[in-house]
Amino acid sequence: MTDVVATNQTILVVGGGISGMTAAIEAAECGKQVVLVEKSPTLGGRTALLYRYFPKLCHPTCGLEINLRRIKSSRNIRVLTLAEVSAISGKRGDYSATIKIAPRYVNEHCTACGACADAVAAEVPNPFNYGLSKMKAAYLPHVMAYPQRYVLDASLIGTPEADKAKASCKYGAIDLAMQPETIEVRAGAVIWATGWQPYDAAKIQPYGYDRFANVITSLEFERLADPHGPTGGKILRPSDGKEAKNVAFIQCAGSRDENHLRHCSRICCMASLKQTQYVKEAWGAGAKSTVYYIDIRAIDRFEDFYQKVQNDPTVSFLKSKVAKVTQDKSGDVVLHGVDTEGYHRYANAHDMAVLAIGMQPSVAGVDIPAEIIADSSGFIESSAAESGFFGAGCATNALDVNRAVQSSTAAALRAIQVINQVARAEA
Amino acid sequence: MAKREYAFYPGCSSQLRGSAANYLVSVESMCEKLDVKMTQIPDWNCCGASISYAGSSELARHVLSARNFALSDKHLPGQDIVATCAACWLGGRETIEKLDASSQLMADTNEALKEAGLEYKSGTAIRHMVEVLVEDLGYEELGKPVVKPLDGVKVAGYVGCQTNRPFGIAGESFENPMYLDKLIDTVGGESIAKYEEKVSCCGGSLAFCEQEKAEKQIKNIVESAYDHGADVICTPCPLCQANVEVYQSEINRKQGTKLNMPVVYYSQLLSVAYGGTLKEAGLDGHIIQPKKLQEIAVKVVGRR
Amino acid sequence: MGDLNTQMLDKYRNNFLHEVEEKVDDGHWVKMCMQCGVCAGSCTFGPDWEHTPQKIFMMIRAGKREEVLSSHSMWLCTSCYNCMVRCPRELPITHIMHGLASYAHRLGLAPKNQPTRDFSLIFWDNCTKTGRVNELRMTISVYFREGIVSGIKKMWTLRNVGRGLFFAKRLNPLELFVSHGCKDKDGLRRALKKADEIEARRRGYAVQPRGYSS
Amino acid sequence: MADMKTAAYICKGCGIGERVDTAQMAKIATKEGKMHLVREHDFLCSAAGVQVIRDDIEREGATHVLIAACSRRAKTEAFYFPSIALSRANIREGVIWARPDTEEARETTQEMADDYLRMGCGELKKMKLAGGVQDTGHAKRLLVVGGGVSGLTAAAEASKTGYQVVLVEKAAALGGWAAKLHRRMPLREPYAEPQDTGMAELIKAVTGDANIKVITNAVIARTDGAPGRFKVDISVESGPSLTEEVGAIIQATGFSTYDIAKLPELGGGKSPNVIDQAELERLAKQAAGKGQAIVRPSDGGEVKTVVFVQCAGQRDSTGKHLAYCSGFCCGASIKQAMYFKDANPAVDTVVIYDDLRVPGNGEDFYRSAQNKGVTFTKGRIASVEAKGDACEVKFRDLILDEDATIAAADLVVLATGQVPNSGVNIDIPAEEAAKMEVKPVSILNLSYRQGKDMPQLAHGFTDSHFICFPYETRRTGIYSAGPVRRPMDMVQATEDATGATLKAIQAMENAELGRAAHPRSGDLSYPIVQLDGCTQCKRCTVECPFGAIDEDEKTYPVFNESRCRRCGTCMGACPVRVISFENYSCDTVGAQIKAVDVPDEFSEKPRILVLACENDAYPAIDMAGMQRNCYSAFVRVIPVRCLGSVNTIWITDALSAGFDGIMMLGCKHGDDYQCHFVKGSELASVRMSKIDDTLKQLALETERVISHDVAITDMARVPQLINDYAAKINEIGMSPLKGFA
Repeated sequence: MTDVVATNQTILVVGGGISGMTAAIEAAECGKQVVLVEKSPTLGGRTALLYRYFPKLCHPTCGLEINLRRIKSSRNIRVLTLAEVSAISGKRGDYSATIKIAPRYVNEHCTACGACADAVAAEVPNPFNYGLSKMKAAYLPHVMAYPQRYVLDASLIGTPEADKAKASCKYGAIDLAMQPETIEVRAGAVIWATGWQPYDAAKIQPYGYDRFANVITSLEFERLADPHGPTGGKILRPSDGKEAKNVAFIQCAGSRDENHLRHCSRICCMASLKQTQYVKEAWGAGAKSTVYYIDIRAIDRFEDFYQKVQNDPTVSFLKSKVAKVTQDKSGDVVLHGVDTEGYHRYANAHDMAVLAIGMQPSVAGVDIPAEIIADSSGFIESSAAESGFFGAGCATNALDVNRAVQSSTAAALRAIQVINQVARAEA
Repeated sequence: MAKREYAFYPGCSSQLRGSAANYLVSVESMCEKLDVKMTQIPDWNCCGASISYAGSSELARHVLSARNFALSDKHLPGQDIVATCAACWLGGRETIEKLDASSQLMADTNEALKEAGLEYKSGTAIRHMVEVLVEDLGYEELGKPVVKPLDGVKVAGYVGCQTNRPFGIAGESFENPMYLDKLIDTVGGESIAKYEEKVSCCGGSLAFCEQEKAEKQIKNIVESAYDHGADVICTPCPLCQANVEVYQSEINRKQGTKLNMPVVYYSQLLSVAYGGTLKEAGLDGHIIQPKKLQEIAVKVVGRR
Repeated sequence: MGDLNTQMLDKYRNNFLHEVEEKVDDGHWVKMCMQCGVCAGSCTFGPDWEHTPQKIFMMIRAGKREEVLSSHSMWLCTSCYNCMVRCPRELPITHIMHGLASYAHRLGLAPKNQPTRDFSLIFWDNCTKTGRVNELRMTISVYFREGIVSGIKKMWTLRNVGRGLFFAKRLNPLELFVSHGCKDKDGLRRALKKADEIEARRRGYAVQPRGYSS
Repeated sequence: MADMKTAAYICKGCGIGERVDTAQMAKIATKEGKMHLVREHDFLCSAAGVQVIRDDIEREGATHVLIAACSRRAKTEAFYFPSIALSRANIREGVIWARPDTEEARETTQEMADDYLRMGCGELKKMKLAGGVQDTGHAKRLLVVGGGVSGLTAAAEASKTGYQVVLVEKAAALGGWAAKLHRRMPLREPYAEPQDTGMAELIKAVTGDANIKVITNAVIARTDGAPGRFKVDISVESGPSLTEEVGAIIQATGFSTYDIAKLPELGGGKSPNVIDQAELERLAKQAAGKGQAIVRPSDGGEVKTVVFVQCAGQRDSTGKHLAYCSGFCCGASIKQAMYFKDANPAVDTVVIYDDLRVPGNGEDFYRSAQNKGVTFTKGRIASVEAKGDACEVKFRDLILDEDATIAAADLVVLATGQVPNSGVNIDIPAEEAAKMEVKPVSILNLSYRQGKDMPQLAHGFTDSHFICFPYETRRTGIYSAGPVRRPMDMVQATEDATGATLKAIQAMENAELGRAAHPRSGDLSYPIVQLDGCTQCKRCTVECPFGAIDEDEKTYPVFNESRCRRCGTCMGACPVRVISFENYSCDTVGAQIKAVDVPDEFSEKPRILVLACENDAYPAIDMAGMQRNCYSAFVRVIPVRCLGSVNTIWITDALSAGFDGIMMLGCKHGDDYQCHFVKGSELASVRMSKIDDTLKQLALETERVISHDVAITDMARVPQLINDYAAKINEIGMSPLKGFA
């Protein structure tokens, strides 16, 4: 049984991505008790699956290392993974959350020695590579995973493979009988840092994501560029493994579109500008990136980066919302449209097209507590007055990492205000 | 008493000896086999099509459709209207949408209709024949009457524009609708999954006035079908059928090509598969003969 | 108009935009365009356009009245609706194009002998005469719109098509004399006449003489 | 201090027992390491294993514990013993996982394990338990500089959290620019209409708050001290100046508008009818007050056509104007165009833009404006010229691809950008600053040795350089919020100020407990200086990236612990090695270097010392092990807090101890630096550039000491670098200094 000591002076943070981790850490370093709930087996969220950040082109795992160290060294944070808030009741200053914890089939004895992975042959699609590769069914999500503890994929349970895994563990860490558990956690305030999910690219029919292998999303492209991705960091196109040197970036894939997402997802322009530099990093002068855009939204100091990329001879820009994508016999994708600056019709062939896919809140379609007011896109706009619920990060708006962290830090303060009120009242 | 009844709006091209006369014939034999009763709307009029905009006005076009609706309400109350022509169906859908959205337009339309002693109350549903087939009956039921599966007939399902955009068949995508392929497979034919020109435009009514431009489109549509080894192109739209079939000879004449790709209606495929004769399936109504289908049509199958 | 100064002054003033909003079917949508160009790239006859839809919308905002209304572009719309279903701002572009064309014709600014315009008029005239289309007569009048000689030429070149259709029982020479049609064609024509009056009343322009309004 | 009792624990789990002879290691710990207690355990991180250690601490009085098991990055929760000094010898990731499991590798692998044990013992004996700084300040009041929306928000939020605030505003009235707005952009669904700024309420809330002391017409004359004990002199216009004791500071000094007189080509300063957005807000407010429409400034005539020029003097690559985008201006012009459309739809409003930048729900605001008839033109402005009371706007229409003219605009609104009020740029040398035509006035007047104001990052903004840590400034306990740190609109400023308030509160709480702030959050160690040995060379005071060290009148360093981030740069800088931390010092590292058993020159077993930054390089090496990316058995890795903390004595020690090569692995420096202590790796590279002379004096090849930029993702590259270097060393041969030590 997972024991969590929590009171009405505890802050519950839902979501263990960079926003949730930030909110939890900042609150904890102000001396508050925090319970951090993450539905996947590891903290880190989407940023852990990015190769580099714009505009510095530094690595997200660099900040993740620091944040994990802060979490490890803090005695105020209790982390629950594979856990989801299934119900929540009460009021500001006194909530009770029902948390469902899925079985990991690996207990705290795990030393992350990896013997179980060696023992197991079965493989499953790797969600941390968006299914672009397979991984052992006994796995450590990724090399920076925290908790640093293996997971047995549920599909193993009841198979001889599971027994092999169990047999391989000297430390009695594998518990095949582990059951889903439900726990109640008290909290004075709740921070919803449930993050975002990519818009379903297949719904953008003219771009043929569901028909052409060489049309991929910007998130998948991050994995292609990442040394820990499915191609070991080589930018190879999916259909035939050909080196993708001529890459098209299609902006507003789902965003700014009444047929899909009404809002602008803010990060996509910068993400594509950044990704043009991956192509350059991979192929040098032989690289060719073309950005098809409506407006390049490189806001504030990001403009510096935009100007840098504009001066990069391997990158060209075309003001045009691509009308449709086809695939020719060679497997190249052909983009059809019109450059609206002047009037220039094009049918451009590229090795691969990357959809700068729009951002929608993870809670889209999910029931969120009535206390939370969401906008038409499903982002948490605000909470009812006198609520102890606070949105943080991309759950509240389409934000870049920097702004998501600001938002989470602010959310942490709002939560602390509730806790301090409770404390004063009880003092 | 038929299993299903509809008010039928054939549209001008389907009239006797009209350019889509064989469409009507095949639809009738198909419906008979499916036990679907279609009653023509008495004294129906032209829908105005998409092309009449220069001479007409938006309101006038709504009046045309609304008159048909009113007549249908009056004589065939409670029955959905079924159109076989894409443009008729589309025009009708647009009128319903616009009038429901604007009480002003609705009032104006009725003010005009009054001159013909008619009134349109909203609530009419106009469906394309294909909707009736795939939604009301469903592929499984459509498969049942098949007595002559179209074995070895490779069919390019050419959806074209107006049954597909802007409304389309429920659950289908604009870029890659599958219903024609499913229909083809249902009757034992071989559909072509990756037919690139599936939803391109044949030029529509501009084939009359911008023939060369339309022929460019038609050439692609036909050649792509050849590329995929199609025996025949199949379409749900009379104008698509006429354009793509008729202008091949013109293209050949001008460009020395040897295009000779038959173009038929989905209803003809079903009709043949259901055991319809050449005549019943309207297979005698082609300039480019759909030989493979004709062979199947004349083939005698033993009683089962 | 014509006076250069007023024209200059009207540039990027919204006069023409307002005119379009009032007088053109779905004209009030023009202002919503965000110039992404997806319509331009989606158009069937796009390569033959001098101005793409998105560009026409920009020209309207820029007050280029003559250029827009005398443009051939709108007349190249095949009503394929590609632009409309892809437009991220859900503009009914097909309808706007038809509306602009219709308005241009109404003002007599449409290009002379614009083939689509002529065909459109013939079609409307044809189908409203009896209430149903007479395909043969319509075809003939289309071919002969530029005079007897060119008409005969065209007929001659298309003779095989005609013969084919005839043998396929999809063309009826008798249609030259007897048409399909509605029994109550007069009622229909009265209704259409009325529609024209209402339209004129609403949009504030003169009812123009039509076949059926005599 | 109480006498030291050392204990070493050697774990046999995770294959350590199979791969190396732990019994031999235990012997070494006792014999060479002189550990009082030595234990082997099969599964040390298990509850039972941890209990053994706990018992020894409680019953045997162990004060210093060495755990020879997995990496210091693993099992940190299990091995948590706050009451003792702890050292971790990395036998798992650092030895057995980094080495092939083969017979021929066995010997060298064992030597590796033995050395790490020796090093651990050596370090442990030099360590002290970090106790935390005593008697640092306890002030829990927050100083907010600036009374605009950012400052007011910070003050209000701090008070809501239960902290007292001193708010200093230069002007006579609170509210800043935000209070001068007629309306603000919408905050809520449907994001369609301009809405009330809400500033009146905010100002009322702040002025009416007993926790908040508001001082207007006032500036900061001097800021002294450190988090928890800042002493701030505030001089008040026409009034006695006063001094306040505060624990942390938020600088929310906002922005100034870009002077449109610098934009004559756009009609700036040429015509009263060419104005900036701020001026339009004033006109709108004034007009609304009178219940009238906005009139033409030149003659009070009716406004029929308004042209909004986006990016005026912004996004400028020529260096003449602002290089950046201020982000808020597109939305602001949309809002302002609505002022006209809402009053009179007949007014023509044209927005000329290059890229329209309204992210998020701003898209709905854009739609709403279009729906109201605001027209948008993608174009590039050529000129704005006054022709009588009208303005002629010439531009390139980028869509129609032609030059175009708006003949008679009644009003032209230039969307100029935000220029941060960030005070003095301390990175500009005094003599250069003296040459500047406008001398910037300091805002904080810090008494810090390193300058009066916050360091600026780019374009005068005092932003953080870190993407993951936007609040981490280089002045602990001082946070900037709002447009002074990055161009932003009201929504963001509010959010930003709220976040900054948390950081300020956190800084005060940390200061009280003597704890470090990010990135070594919670670290209780702090630099201790032996002044008697100090030569007053000032290197530590100059080099400290966080301006933590001042100088007294004799130029001795004065440490302000709660300003310190514990990077150790001062320690690395000190030529006489008088600066150290309890648990991290020249000795703790030196002892490790000396503990390594260096084989003689004939052994063909070189020794390579790797000094690896604990933030990126060490994790990279660690994860290389986790992925079984093997590397040379000749390296001995020592994690350092930052390359900035590397003292050259370690290099000379290592060389004289007979090491054949030294690798320094740290974070990237330069424009896109990734050093968590900002300057550490840069300073290190400067120091190392001087090491060559030392090498020459010792008659050694310069290749004996090298350094590399390493990113945390380099888990494949680092082993490669190591192996390449090992090969290199093999080439140039063993160190001639072997055996002299």
